[in-house]
Amino acid sequence: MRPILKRIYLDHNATTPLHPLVLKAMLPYLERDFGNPSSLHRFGRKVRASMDEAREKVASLIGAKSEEIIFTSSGTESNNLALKGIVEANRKRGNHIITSSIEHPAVLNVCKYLSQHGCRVTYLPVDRYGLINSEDVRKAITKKTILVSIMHANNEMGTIQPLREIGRIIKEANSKRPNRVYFHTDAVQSVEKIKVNVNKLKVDLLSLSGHKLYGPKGIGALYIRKGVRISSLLQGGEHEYNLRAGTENIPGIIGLGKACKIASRERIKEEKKLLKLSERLYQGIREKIPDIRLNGHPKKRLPGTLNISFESVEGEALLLALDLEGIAVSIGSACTSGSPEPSHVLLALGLSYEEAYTSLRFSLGRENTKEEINYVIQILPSIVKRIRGISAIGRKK
Amino acid sequence: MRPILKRIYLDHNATTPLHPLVLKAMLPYLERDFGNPSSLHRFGRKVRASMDEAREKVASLIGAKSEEIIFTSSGTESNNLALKGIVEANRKRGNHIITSSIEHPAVLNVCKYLSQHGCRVTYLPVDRYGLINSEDVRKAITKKTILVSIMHANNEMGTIQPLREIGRIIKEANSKRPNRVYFHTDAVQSVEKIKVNVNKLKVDLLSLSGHKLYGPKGIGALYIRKGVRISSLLQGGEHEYNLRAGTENIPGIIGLGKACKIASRERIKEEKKLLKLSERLYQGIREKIPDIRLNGHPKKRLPGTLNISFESVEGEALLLALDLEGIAVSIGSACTSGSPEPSHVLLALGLSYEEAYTSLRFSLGRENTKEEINYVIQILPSIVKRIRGISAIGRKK
Amino acid sequence: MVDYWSLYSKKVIDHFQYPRNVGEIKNPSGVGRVGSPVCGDIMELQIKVEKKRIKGKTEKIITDAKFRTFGCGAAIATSSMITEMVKGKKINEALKISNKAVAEALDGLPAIKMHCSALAEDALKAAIDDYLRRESSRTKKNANYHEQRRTNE
Amino acid sequence: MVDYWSLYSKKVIDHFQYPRNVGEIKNPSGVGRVGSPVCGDIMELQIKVEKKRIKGKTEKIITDAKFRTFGCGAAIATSSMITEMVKGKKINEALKISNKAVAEALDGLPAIKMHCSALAEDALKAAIDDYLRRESSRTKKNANYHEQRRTNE
Ligand SMILES: Cc1ncc(COP(=O)(O)O)c(C=O)c1O
Ligand SMILES: Cc1ncc(COP(=O)(O)O)c(C=O)c1O
Repeated sequence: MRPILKRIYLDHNATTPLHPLVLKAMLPYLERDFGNPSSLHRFGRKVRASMDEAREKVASLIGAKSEEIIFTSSGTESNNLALKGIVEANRKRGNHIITSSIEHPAVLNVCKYLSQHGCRVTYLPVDRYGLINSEDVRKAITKKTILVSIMHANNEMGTIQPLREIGRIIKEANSKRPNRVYFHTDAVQSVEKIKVNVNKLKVDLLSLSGHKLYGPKGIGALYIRKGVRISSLLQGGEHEYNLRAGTENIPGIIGLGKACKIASRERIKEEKKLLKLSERLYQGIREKIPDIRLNGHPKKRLPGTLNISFESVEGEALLLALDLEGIAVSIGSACTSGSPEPSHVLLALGLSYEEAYTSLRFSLGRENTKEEINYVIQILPSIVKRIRGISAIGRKK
Repeated sequence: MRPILKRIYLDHNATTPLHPLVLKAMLPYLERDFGNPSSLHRFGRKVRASMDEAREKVASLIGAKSEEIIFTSSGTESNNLALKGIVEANRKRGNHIITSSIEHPAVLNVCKYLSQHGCRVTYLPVDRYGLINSEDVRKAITKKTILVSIMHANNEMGTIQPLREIGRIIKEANSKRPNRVYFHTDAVQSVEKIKVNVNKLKVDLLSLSGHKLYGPKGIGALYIRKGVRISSLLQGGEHEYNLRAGTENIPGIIGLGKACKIASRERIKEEKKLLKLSERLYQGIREKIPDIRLNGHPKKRLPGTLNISFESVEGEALLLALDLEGIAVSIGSACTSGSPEPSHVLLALGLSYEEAYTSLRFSLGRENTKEEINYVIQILPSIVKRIRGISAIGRKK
Repeated sequence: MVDYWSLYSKKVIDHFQYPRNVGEIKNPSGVGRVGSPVCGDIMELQIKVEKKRIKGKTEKIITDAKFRTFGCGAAIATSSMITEMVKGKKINEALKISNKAVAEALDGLPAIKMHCSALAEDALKAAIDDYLRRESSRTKKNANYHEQRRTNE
Repeated sequence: MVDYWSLYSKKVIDHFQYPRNVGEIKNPSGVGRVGSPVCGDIMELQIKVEKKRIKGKTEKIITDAKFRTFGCGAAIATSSMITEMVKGKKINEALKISNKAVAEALDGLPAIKMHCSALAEDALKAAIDDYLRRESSRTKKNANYHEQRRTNE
């Protein structure tokens, strides 16, 4: 195989590289400051102080208070803790959960688990852009509702949900009922990319994940508004305000803190840049390649996410062809069990199976350049044409 | 305050520093190879291959097969997964768990949780050395028993339990019953320090933790013998053979693999060294300081762990005094809630509250030297004498 | 640098990037179309069969094969490879080509992709089936040929 | 290097390492012993009280104070500090020494250690109580003095 000259990473919604400053911040804690923050001696107290500073940085990015942040091991764990923790602590108040049909598996599969354990779950539909109708939330709330969990931005197509509106509706409902309906959002994809403020969004719980925002893998956080009744998922020592047992992942925590700090400082600039780059990519593709469609909302979308269906081009084949040119992208479908499954998100938008299988996700990030995008625009048309030439579906050749 | 000249870390049971080679192995995955192992492109496949190698190394250290290893975020999570996962998957077979009274909170508090959720838990007592009588296990097994969970080595005093014998008893019981009783061990403290082989110990599940064996914080593993019925704790994507959802902590996994590899190679040598050093420390203390007692078993003990009660000397005061000399040790009690609590382990051995409060744990590790131990022996007597001189209890002055 | 596409052999990549025998045959002797949009893989394989006399016997030889595939890289590569493998083969030899044989000819496939090679085998079988059915209806001058063909598709 | 013992102030460390007024007083005027082995902290505080005429009034002045403490560093430091603070004080002034005042005199204590300073305040109160009780029994020549003292301990 010929050597790859370029390596262009356009899969930032899957995971991001560590920001160099994040790694730099972590290194001392991988080298010298290895203490256990529960230890009473210097080795321990030193890292406890740093951990508290990191917590402050995470809180600050999303407009929360330091003591409202719980460190977990991933976005997945944050979602599990949010949903199961609320259900466990509020069993006596109700058992009904409202969510959407386009959530990440880390919410959907928890809901499935909970529905096998005494909960009733309502899955709200989305329109063809992937948007939830906030009136549907109002209608779905019953006396037994304890939780609404709606993701902030979708990982596959980037559509941003009207959380403020939904938050307002929940607040209104809460003013007329004895027990609060809690509002959780999976913000794993939105934090760092767009403005996320727990008070503006009126959410009670918010999940985020380190490796999606140029922080480390193996660390996540859950924001829990003061006063929310929630139970712990992992029992053991008295870590994290008794809400999450286990010796703290100090380098991870420090890294997440630093990543949040950088995001606080640079988000607006980065957002603009990403918007411009992905617009360039989209226009380039549109001009040069016929029979494509953009999935998701044309405007209410993450700045760097482009989900595009290339008619009659199977996504995984296109992914491979691009990868052989050094370009990393993603498909919505996952082939983990031997036979590929189409994206539940794209099907929820009303796409046919065929359309769903022809979709590709480009997700741009900090280190992408105009030159890289130009390169992709340059080589993509011929690749698409070649695969279309092989395809068993689509226009007659 | 005068500057500290020496820094002697004798708290390896709390956490260990990263082995320099472990950090070296991790660095590429913190820098260049940041892909998500679920991604189909090069960035992803490359790390997936490394992850599989790391899994192999962990398995190899404990005599398991690669596909029997599940990565978690900590020893605590491994214990939670083992206990709750077995209970969830075997509800129809029974609801009885047998454990000991000296387990780590990451087992005890899970048992407490489970006993509030339909399980019956038997807590076996220990003798004055901290040993479980394996015959007690035989007697405790009922028709409804689904799990026996006994720690391998105790974190506070180092006593090593007769797991082989217990394993044999469980095997015997299993030969006469339709449903297997599973055998789990919390080996967080024993892996790397003494020989741990899942087949010799006859265990079905085994927990270990990265940061206790010179690997990273934020990573743990659970060994699950092939054929064991167990449910997942975190729902979401199809990671870790569908048993633990969440994007994998790749640098952590690589680090754990490397740490296990080093342990496989160097354990026997290190074990000897630690035994010698801790024996030196113990003899030095015994010769120079009156009215002390060694807690735990005199022989069946981890090579580097020494738990000693210094009559009429409050442990935390002694800890502070040593810390001011640059020496880091630990006390069994934890003062998290404002008023200190004595160690449940030492009380289980039959120590009085007063004796429990006077105990100190020295836990030695790889980088400790003879010179460091000599230094400790040299300064400890005068410190103990000084604090005894202040004490409100003990012999009249 | 280690080649992390080793999960796909060089041959797979080669047949993916430069697939052989893409397209249609004019007046094919048999056509097999398998898979569906729901499962995400569709293969259409066309064969030309000619009768030739070999060592005094009349043999049915596959003289040409073409394909079109909507599917992943492995699906495209196995399609390409199987069209190469059948060319020149007698019908009864071609029927013996297993998906394992196709995978081996490609220097192996990742376990997760083995179903793709099964699809290629299915497509070939379907094409040969189609040919045999056409043959039998032609020889019988059977009136309901079209009927039959449709139900077999 | 940053001093990560900043959680304990320099004064706390100083009073822990060089505690003032350790020990017993010969014929103390009052003794207070608080805490228990179960809760892990025990403090014993002894005071000497002398009556002095100040500005024409007879005042009860604490002229000496000593302590023994079984407890953590903060417990030892607060014991030491409170013995320093009471010396030279009138009884009624000493009774006004709050645990907050002791903590402040030590330049603060970590939140988790505030209960230690409460214990020091308790020990002082108990010692003064004991003194006052002795006084009243002495003046009353009360026969059941010993009885009373035991119940107050
Ligand atoms: C929207 C969303 N939620 C949750 C997750 C899970 O987060 P993690 O990978 O940290 O477990 C992801 C990414 O995988 C995501 O995109
Ligand atoms: C015996 C034992 N089990 C479990 C744990 C918990 O492991 P972790 O700190 O990785 O959560 C520890 C240490 O804290 C331990 O010593």
